[in-house]
Amino acid sequence: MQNELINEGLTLMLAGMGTVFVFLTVLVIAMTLMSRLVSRFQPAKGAANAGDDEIAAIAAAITEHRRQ
Amino acid sequence: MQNELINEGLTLMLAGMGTVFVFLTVLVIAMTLMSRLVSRFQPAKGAANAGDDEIAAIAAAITEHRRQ
Amino acid sequence: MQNELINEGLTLMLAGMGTVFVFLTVLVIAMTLMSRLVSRFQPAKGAANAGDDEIAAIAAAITEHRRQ
Amino acid sequence: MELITEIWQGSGLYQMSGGQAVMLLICLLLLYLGIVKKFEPLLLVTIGFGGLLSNIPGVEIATGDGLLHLFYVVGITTGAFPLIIFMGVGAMTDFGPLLANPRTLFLGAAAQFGIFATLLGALGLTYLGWADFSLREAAAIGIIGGADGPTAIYVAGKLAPDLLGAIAVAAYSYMALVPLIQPPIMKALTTEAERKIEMVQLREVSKTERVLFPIVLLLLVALVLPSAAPLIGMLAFGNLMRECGVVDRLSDTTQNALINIVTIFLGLAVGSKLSAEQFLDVNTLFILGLGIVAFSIGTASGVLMGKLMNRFSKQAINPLIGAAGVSAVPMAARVANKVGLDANPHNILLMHAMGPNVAGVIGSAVAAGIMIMFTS
Amino acid sequence: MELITEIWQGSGLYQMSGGQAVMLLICLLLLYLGIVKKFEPLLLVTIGFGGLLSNIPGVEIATGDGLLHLFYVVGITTGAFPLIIFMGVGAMTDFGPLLANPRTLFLGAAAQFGIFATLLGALGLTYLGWADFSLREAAAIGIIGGADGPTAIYVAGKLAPDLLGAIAVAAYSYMALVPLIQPPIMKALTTEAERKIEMVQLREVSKTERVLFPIVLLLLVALVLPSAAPLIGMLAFGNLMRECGVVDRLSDTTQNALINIVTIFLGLAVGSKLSAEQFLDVNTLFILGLGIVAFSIGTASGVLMGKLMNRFSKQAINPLIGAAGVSAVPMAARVANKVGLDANPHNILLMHAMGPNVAGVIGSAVAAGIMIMFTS
Amino acid sequence: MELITEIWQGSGLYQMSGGQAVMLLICLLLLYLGIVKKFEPLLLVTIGFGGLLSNIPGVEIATGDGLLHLFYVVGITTGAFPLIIFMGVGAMTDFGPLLANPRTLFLGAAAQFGIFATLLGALGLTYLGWADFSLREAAAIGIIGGADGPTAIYVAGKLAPDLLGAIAVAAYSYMALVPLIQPPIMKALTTEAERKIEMVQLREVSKTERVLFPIVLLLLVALVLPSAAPLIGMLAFGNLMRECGVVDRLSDTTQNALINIVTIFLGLAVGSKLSAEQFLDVNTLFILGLGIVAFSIGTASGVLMGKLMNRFSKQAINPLIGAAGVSAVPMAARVANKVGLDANPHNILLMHAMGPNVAGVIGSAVAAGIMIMFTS
Ligand code: NA
Ligand code: NA
Ligand code: NA
Repeated sequence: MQNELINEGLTLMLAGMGTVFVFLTVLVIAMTLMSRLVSRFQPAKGAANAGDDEIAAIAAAITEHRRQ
Repeated sequence: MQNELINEGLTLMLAGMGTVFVFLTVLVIAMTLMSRLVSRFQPAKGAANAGDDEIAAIAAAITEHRRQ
Repeated sequence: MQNELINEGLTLMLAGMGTVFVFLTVLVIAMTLMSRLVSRFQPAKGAANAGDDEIAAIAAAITEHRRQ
Repeated sequence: MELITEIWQGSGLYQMSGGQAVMLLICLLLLYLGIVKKFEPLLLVTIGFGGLLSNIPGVEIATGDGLLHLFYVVGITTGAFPLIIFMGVGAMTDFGPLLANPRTLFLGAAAQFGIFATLLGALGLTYLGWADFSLREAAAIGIIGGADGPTAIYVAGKLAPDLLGAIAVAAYSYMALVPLIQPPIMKALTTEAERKIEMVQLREVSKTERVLFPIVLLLLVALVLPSAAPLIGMLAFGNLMRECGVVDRLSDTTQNALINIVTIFLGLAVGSKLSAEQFLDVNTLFILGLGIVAFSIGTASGVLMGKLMNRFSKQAINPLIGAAGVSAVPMAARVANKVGLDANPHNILLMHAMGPNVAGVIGSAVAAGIMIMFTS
Repeated sequence: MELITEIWQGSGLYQMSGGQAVMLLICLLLLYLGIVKKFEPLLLVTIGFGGLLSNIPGVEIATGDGLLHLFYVVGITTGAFPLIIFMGVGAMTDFGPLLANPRTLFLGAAAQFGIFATLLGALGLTYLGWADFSLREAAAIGIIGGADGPTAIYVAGKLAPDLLGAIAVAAYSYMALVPLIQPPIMKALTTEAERKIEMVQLREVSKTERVLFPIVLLLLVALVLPSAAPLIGMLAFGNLMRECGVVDRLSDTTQNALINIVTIFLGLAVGSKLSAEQFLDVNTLFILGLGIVAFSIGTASGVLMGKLMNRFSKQAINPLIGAAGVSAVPMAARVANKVGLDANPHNILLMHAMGPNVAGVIGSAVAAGIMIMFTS
Repeated sequence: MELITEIWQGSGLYQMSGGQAVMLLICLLLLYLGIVKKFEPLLLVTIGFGGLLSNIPGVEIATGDGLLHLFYVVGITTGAFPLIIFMGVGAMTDFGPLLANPRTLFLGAAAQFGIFATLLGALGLTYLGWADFSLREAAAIGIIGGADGPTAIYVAGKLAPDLLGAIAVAAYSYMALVPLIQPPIMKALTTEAERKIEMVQLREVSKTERVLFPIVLLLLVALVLPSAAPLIGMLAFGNLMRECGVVDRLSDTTQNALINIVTIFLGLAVGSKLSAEQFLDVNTLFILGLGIVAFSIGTASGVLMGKLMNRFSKQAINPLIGAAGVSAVPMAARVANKVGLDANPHNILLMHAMGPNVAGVIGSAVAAGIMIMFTS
């Protein structure tokens, strides 16, 4: 019976690591495909608007204070 | 039986629109009375202090930051 | 029976005020001991950094706004 | 080998039914509408994602001991979530324009005709044998015409839990579609001259009136229509916290952390009713159809009431603001403003339209109360 | 015709009992005291509005499946709401003045005499046959003298749920009335010379002491009086989060969003106990009467203890700060400061009074623990 | 006299068992680690204080009708608290580095070997007759190697509630010890040259990719491994709220008020499992021992996978970032960065290590799903 427990553990380990790798491999493929599709349909917009975001955030914060 | 359902629906519609109008009419009357009473006992204080409110809100926000 | 109720009340009052005083006396002793131990092992650091705290709080608030 | 079979049989790909696949697509559509089209995103994103979670095969999320089912039981069957949201709406609503011009309440009353006409329509479908809606279900469908999300969810939770998913999706989708649905109806029912009518500026409203209003509102509900008291009561409570000026910290939390937290859980809980069995039903199509009828009739009756009041009133009333009586705060008021601007670039109707707009919230809560009283 | 009859019979005007009408007036009075007089508005506004909702005839709000009854069951019968509020109080309380001068704990202890004297008073009324309070009910009434809202609600929820409404209303009303109730008693029991006593400035308290204090407090409770552990434990936990410096985000949320949300729900839940049947009872009058006795005796015993300590202490103690021992944080400390300033314009007692003031919170939590232990 | 005896017998000093005294010391140690050593303070302070409360003799706090037991039943047995925390983690996590370099997911996969090796270790102890862990218990112990608190609590709550206290304490303690546990292993398995490898800067990731990622992640889980859907689903939902840009108010509340409130209640609820009977057991020692083995094996397999990928990849990969695959966000990524800087002062690995770091969160949620599926 104890041996059976170890066997179950080994099975779970194999199945577990297997599924983790299969799942993450599929995820890598899906992410890569997604990135290619996105970059095809939407040429590089860049993330250069970080500065704007920050200004918008501060403006929003001030508005928030005024509103309260 | 189906006819009865339609009848119930018509009844509900009449009663419903009736009650909505009665209720809101009473509310209009109550609000008008209330406004008159208020303006009698409390001559126009105006809402000109919007600017003050804003300043107070900003001050409160700053205080809040200091307190944290 | 009513008399018994009053007796219970008197008992509870004695026990209650007694326990409140015992507990708070023990707490006074514990706090005094604690303060002495702390001041022995940790010579006066003072609380002069209140100003710093305030500046840090304002800085944190600004960061918070930028982050949002 | 046996192991691989077991994993394969545990996978979603193996267990997924056609209905679940369709529902996943529908939920992705809701997310698209919320995120890209910005249709009522607070609710469509949460409902849509809740719907995705609910249609994952082979795992208890929207049923049994699952988290979304827990949210549903705790928050929707008790009515707690929509009522707390309504409290938040009260805390965020400025009833000033309504207080400045109480007559606009009649516009909010008229627009509720959409609710009852749709109720009748749902019963008509049953009469024709096309659908099989009970009176309770018809009432819950009609409330879509109230253009008020929490009211619709509250009523559906009480009267027709099985239709909750479809009703909530219809209510929020059409609220988002107000800028498309309303303008043609408004233009068809008004003349160019009517749309150009300018209205006199609203009087200022004192703080005392603002504080007394929610209390007067609640007392009238208590005297006239107790069955509307939970909804109107929580709305009035939120508004009292907002206006009374002595519990600002409670009002702030109600408008921010509390309503946000409850919105997340409410959206997920509503999403738990988007299971394939419940949603993929011909009734859903009827509900979607009846919902747009409800919005249209509500808009029309609001505008017609505006025309009527303009005729008999001393002060001119632009009938466009009647369309705002359906609620859909503040979207419908903005639509009225925009259509007015198109006709007359100097015509700022926004504040005038806010009166019927918030009146519509009260009006549909009253209608909800009547329906719950009648069908219980 | 039949229809109109039905609507009329469903209306509040038709169904309302005299008791409900009286309760609506009483709740309006609570709102007036909260909003216009600014008496403990966070609780009187929420309790008052909850009371209004609870006295609307013909609809389940404070009973059965109603929302306020739900809040009551979830939050008060379990003790969760008052305990979470107590955690928030801990997170908002600065125990520094107490740490700087631990002897002021005795002032907080003496002021608890009001609790036990009132307990005896309630039993005396039963003995005289005027009232019919059990020991548990008398204990719950006595705790009003603790001048601490969440403690009173916690104890009443455990020992006398039927009296909860009256006890909570009495506790918060009298806490608000502290500036009226206390000064005459304080002046009657002290000489002009005593009121002029200036006290030496408090020493600075190190961060280490502040962090250790809640832990020491909890451990002592664990060793001496476990039945006070829920209340004192949550207070200490909130204070540890405040002072430890490594969980500021939890402390901030506890002091803001969390305590505000729970305050709203607690207030509404307490309001659900303001139904006519439970509140319009001669017992309520006795409770209101006993409550003011409790406050007065607590104030007096605090001041007398201050006089005693001043006589035997090396460092001068102004007996006025003894009155702050009833708790009612921070109102009672401000009152002590104000009465001191009236006698001597250079006499700033505020920080000295904060010591007994927070000691009073601990003292009444300890008293609550004893009462729960004795009567269970 | 009798009275004093009764009070004495009600005191904690009289009732305290040796086990409770030991547990109080252990909980003080947890508080020390959290406050002074700043080890995962958000959880160790709340768990530690909850543990103190739970070991006070003679009062129901962690059992029966006690508040902490209530939190445990409401939040842990239902899985609600860890899932809501996971939603908050999703709302706070930037998956950008992972999207910029998806291959780093393999590092996050490899590091999960620690989980399964530990599972086998726990079963080995049973085989040797030293311990008596069932398969479910062994699985719950293994998940400590996931270095992810909410996942460990979620799994333990489902599979081994009796071991929850020890597992949570082990998980958070070792997460805090990552800077001590990992560097020796990382240095032993890599050459100086490998540690000096610089990596090319990550590409920018568009908003569209960020929005699509949580949806793609959820759909893959739905198709491949439904049993991981609750955990991954809530993580994805939080991240979608963060990235979609239209529900910022929900995202802000999730990242602040909501996650803070739930953290407090979760910590107290976990603390309620630190009772002497459950915690003072030889199993706790085994769990602590197995936990550190789990962390070490996870670190080692992440690094070895990094070496392997570096050999076969076109672009150079510094194997140190593999150690970040255990999760312990963001501590493990910082450790990888620091060890890299020690070898090469111009080597900024932080953003590169964030990819495997967040991949580790997904990886252990997937492993959790498999374990729950297999053992249910
Ligand atoms: Na409406
Ligand atoms: Na007190
Ligand atoms: Na992990």
